[in-house]
Amino acid sequence: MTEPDTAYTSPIAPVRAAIPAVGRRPILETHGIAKHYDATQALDDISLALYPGEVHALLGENGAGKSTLIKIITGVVQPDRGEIILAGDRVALRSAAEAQRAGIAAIYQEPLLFPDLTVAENIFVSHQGRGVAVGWARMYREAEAILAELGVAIDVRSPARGLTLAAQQSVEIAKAISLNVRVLIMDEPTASLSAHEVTQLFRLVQGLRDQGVSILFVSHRIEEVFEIADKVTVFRDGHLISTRPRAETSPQRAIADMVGREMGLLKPRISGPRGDLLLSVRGLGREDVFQDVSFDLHRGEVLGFSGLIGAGRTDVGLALFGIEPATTGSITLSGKEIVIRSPREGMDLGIAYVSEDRRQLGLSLPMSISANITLPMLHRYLDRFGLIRQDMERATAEAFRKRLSIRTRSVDVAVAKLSGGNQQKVMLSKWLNTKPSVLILDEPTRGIDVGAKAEVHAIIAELAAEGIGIILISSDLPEVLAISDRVLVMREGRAVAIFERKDANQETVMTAAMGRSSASTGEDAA
Amino acid sequence: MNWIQRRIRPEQVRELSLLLLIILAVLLFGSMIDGYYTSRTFNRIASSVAVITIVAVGQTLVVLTRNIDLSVGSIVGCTAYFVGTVLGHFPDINPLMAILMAVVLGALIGAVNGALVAWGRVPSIIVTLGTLAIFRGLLVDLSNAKTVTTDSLPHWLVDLPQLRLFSLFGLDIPVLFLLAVAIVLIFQAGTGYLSLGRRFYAIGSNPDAAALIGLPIRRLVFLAFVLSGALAGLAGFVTLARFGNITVESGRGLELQVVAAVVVGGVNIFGGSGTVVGAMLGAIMIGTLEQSLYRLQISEFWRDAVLGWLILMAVASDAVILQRLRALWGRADLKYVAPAARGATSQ
Amino acid sequence: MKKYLLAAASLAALVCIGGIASAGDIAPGKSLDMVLLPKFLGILPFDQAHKGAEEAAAELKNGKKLQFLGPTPENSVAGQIEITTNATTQGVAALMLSNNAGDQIVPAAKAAQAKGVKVVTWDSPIPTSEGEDVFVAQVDFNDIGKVMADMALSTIGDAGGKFAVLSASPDAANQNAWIAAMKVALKDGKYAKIQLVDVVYGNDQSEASYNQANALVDKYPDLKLIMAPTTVGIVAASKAMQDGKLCEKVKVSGLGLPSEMLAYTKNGCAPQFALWSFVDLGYLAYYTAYGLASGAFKAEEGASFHAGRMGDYKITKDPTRAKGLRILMGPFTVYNKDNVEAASK
Amino acid sequence: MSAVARLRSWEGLLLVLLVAIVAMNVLRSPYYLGVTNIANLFQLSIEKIIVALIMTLIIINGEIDLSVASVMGLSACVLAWLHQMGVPLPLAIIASLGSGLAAGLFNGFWVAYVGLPSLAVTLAGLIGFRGIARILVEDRSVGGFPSWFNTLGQQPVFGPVTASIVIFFVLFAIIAVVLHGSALGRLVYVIGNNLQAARYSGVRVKWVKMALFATSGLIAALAGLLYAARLGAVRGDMATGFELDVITMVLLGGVSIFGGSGNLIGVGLSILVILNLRNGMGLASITGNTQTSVIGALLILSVLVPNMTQVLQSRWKGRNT
Repeated sequence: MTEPDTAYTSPIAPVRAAIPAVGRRPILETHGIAKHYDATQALDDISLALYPGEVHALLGENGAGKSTLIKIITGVVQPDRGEIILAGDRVALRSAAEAQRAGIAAIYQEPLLFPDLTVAENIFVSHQGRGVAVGWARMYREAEAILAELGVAIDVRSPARGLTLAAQQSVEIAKAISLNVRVLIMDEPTASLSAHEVTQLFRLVQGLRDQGVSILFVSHRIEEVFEIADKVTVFRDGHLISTRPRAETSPQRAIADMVGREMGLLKPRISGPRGDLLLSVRGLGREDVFQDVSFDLHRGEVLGFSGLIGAGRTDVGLALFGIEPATTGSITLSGKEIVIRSPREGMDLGIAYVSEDRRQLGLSLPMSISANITLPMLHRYLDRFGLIRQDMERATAEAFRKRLSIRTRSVDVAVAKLSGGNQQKVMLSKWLNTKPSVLILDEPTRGIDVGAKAEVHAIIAELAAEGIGIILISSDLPEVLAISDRVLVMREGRAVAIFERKDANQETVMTAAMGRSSASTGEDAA
Repeated sequence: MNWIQRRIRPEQVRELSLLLLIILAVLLFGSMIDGYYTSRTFNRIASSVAVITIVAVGQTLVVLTRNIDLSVGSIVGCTAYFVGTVLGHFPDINPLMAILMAVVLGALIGAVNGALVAWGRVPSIIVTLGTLAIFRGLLVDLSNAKTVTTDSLPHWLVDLPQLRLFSLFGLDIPVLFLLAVAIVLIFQAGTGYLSLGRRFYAIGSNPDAAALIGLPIRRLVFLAFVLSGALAGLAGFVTLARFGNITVESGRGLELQVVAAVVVGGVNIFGGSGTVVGAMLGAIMIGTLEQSLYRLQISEFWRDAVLGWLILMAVASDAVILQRLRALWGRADLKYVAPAARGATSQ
Repeated sequence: MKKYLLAAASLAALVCIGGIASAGDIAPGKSLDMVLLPKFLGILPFDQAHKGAEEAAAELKNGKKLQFLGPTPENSVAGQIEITTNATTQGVAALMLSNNAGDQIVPAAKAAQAKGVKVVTWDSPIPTSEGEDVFVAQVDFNDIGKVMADMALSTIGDAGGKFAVLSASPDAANQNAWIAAMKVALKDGKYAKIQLVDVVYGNDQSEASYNQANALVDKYPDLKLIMAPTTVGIVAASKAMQDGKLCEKVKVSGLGLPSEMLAYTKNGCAPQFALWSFVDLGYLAYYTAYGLASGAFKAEEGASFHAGRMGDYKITKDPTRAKGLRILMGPFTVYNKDNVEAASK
Repeated sequence: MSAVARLRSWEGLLLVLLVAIVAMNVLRSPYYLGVTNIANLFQLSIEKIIVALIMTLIIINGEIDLSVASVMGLSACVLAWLHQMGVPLPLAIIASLGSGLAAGLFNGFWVAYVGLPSLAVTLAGLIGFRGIARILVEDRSVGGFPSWFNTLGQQPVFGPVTASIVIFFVLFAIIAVVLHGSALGRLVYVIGNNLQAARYSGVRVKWVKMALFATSGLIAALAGLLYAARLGAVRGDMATGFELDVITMVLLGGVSIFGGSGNLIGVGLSILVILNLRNGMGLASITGNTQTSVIGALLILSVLVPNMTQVLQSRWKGRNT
């Protein structure tokens, strides 16, 4: 399991494009596209060409700029500079609707369907000139035909509500076909699909390609990319690093392009001596989400959680904190067996969970920094009349402001006004203030700039040194490798491997995360 | 099971069960009240249902788009009073003209709501809470508190409630009820078979997606309010015909009954799902309760208590039972089959 | 009526010259703030009363404009209290109140009197008569009771049968008093055959009254008559019976305005009903209030005054209430197909 | 524009409005500045403004309670009913407060624990509780309470100030402290502007919502009693439609209908604005309907104007970049 396999071979023999993609006019080109969000340069001088009948993969870390490019090509956001050329002529795409009319469609991780409309309607909803009346019979017939052509069978009369993600994606693809798109963008389409569903999805993709559609395929799963793509482009920090035909590159090389510089920048954490056993988890699980996860966490240890998006890492975190309690298995905290049914209980036991989603789940944006920091421990800040002692709050906030060097003119300003990095620090402060013995960090550096990232890493090291046991959930592999003492790898809801620091590297972890053959592992998951 | 699933949707199951509930209610009242099964009872229920139904249809359209129109009661009052006054002065206006007048006036008032919600970006509950008071206030002031009296109205109008086109199983069908039914059928067809109608569902069902594919959300919301106003106007005309003399208070509090009818009828208060027919069933349920409980000694006072409980149960069952059903139905899901040959769709 | 006016004026002049003011000759030309407060706005009778009051105001050359203020039916009680309170604050000279708030108005009315406001009730008094100077009664309430009983008897016929009352609001002092009086009257042997089975309330709203009327017919299949001592109720009931094609079976009677009842009286739905002139009532109420406010006479038993075209009136004890003073206007007319047409003009 | 800044500017606007209205009243009516008139100005809407206080918390919390007016009616009718059955009044008062609390807990259960939309639940309450009230007193008008009870709502305790006015100001102080000083108040805001974040921070969301609805029921019941005391008699349709006025007061106070923002100062100001406007119009002999429609217009404008200015601003910016 742990020995790296260098000579890469795809388990599925890819169907070759009917026409070779070379030597023909590109359907879509971007010239020198640039976009910046206030401080950070999201995209810089991106020039890319998509040819008909090819699958063009886009690789890159989180925040490398992939999604920004997609938003620009689909007309959701406007670039600061640069131009888009569609089938030879320059176009300005002011809205997603316009892009769609121009033959550019996108399929996102969570498809945007109308839950109350039928499958058939969802396929045809964005058709403009389909007449005043809905010809249900005709619509159903055509919808069924399109789906049949894709090789999937869904009851086109049923509402989209309650369809599985895979089914929803098939609907989205059918929609794209019905619009006979020329460019189809797929953003992490496989993120939460079972391996079996992935193989089916790829069959659809290849079908589209053979019809001459040009597909921009964005994924974190390098193996998949090399299964499906004709060309591979790698982004890093808003720059286009490389574009190579698949034959001329390899997963290893792509990964190097993706993470190379960062490996240099990230200085590995010097791990201290492993403290005594803090938390031990045995056979933890929740139906249909994750099963039989077991691991130990020691004081002062950073335990990295690696794996693909949707592998169930976050769900383990939520279970340990009590938001989605586990239904099987046992948790032992410093010798005592414990049950955690609610976040409140988790907190009282000294467990803290720093969510991956700052804006939705983490912070109350309109409220002040100090209010956010003290929220979980509010009962500690009351005078004998039960009123909040704002002086105490401020004191705490100020302390963290110094300790984590949160950049703000005052701790009374609304969190919404802070940069991503500083918001992240506020989140950390909020949970450090609960004096946790176990700190679960979920994607702590997602979408924050390199500088802030380094700071957060330093903080983590500090906390570990203070003897806190830290679980670091991150899709940013180099990050995990740089600061974890051990790395636990999850795949499809299972803990598949735990690496000691010395054995953990890009290849071993990636291999474990993807499994030898997703097809085989897919079946037992499904 | 699967056979049923392909033909009947959970929403329809819900509507059927409501229908069942109505039948049960009628049987119950029949057993409690002697001489209940008379054409008279039917007419009474029918004509009281007529008003609520017509307004409820408009309300349904608005609610589908994730909005609400609380001003309908005032619109009904205004149109009833206005048309009544005009007919009082010019008794020989052609009936169709009179109806048209009511509808257009209603539509204009509705347009005010619509514009404020769609382009003024004021939450519909705030807008219509305000206009509920404003329209009523204007009516009282402009009318300087006169009453429209039956005598001032032309006979064709006063006699309208008694007019029966034909009778069914010995039950005379009041023409006003037929009007309501016609409205329901038209709008059921419109929301079911016009792409315009389907778009009301779309924007209520997933506004983000609707915006992404470039549906004209503002214009659709505006249209919904205009239609709601127009139908309230029509209902105003029916009210005029039914009660003959119209005080400036006519139609006050109607909005509650209407919203109740819509909710009981299974239209999701947060938009996206529900049907016009469902709303009508809700109106019939409420009308039956209202008119029947009047007839039991004292129990007239139980009407509201029962109605309130009914609404709560309707919402609760939507939240709990309907979800279960949908989950059950949802299972009928995707299968992979051998791809059909290209050209299967080339037609 | 111009004549009356001259007469009144010259008489007043004479008296002034003579210098011996015989009680109650009301001197015109004073500037008095006066408020006419009906049960609520939006129905014809109160509008007519307003006309009458304006007519009187013109005759008495009151420098100040008459304020005609009313609440909305659905919050009539709170509304009347609010208007009374504000009138008190404004320090008006007199308040003419058709009380729809039962005794709930008492605190406000007392406060008004304390500030020197003359409180004259008309159409509907304050049951306990607390906070009220004098009540201008359209007719003797006992008489109305009798008349209602008589109309019931003659409409139902000697065969006899059941009848029910459709009244205004449960707090309407006047209707309540009339119904009470009618019940008393019914005890008389000659009414033995007719039987009052129920009293329901339509709150003077067309829709509610319409439904209540229908409900009555359903509750009592052998009902012969609906007696509605309210102008809104009687019309709504008649319309309901007409729509239900029931006019042959169930008749309607009570108190109504000829102009509103014309059709129903002619087509036999409501063969007879009674009413007095609300114009006169408003006129008399205004004279009374103006007289009291201008100090021409005091609100005490025996005081008398001359009310323009309507002649002389005397303040007496109110026999229909425990304590309290009243001025009795009268008379009322019973309308039927012979005289209704003329009256509705 | 941050929430905080927006609020500040909002209260400023209300203050200006208030000053303008007061000035107009002073100029237009010599009676306005009388002490009694100022007392009356509160007294005549005292029940509504008491309920507005708790409604503020509920709306900031991201919910709504349409049933308050019906709960007022219910509690008054419970009182009347028991009084008629000869139950001593103090007991009857406790019972009617209890009925309000029960109604509040009922709403709270369906909203917090079953998770139904409060709009629908309290709509059912609006109709249902009124129904129960009607069942109790049918269409009678029940009066004849002992004088000490009527005094509660009618007789001034000192100067022209009645007990209910005192109660209002005491409640205002308490709720202001709770909302802006206490942990509960903090949680009300947090839940209002990000329920999930609150949950993820271990806040007992259900408990807070339950507490709010229960309190709302209790205070509505109290208001109902005061109304009964003021009128000296009880009817089934008492306080019908008050919920609209109450909600108007809160929203005009700058509380967002979507929850999370607003404060009691703003609501206090909007109450003063509305009461003075009503009183001024009353003294100018403008009655019922006109008053309500003016306030209705005010409500719409209070949201429309900021929106439009924002739109115009962004247009203007758009042109300059």
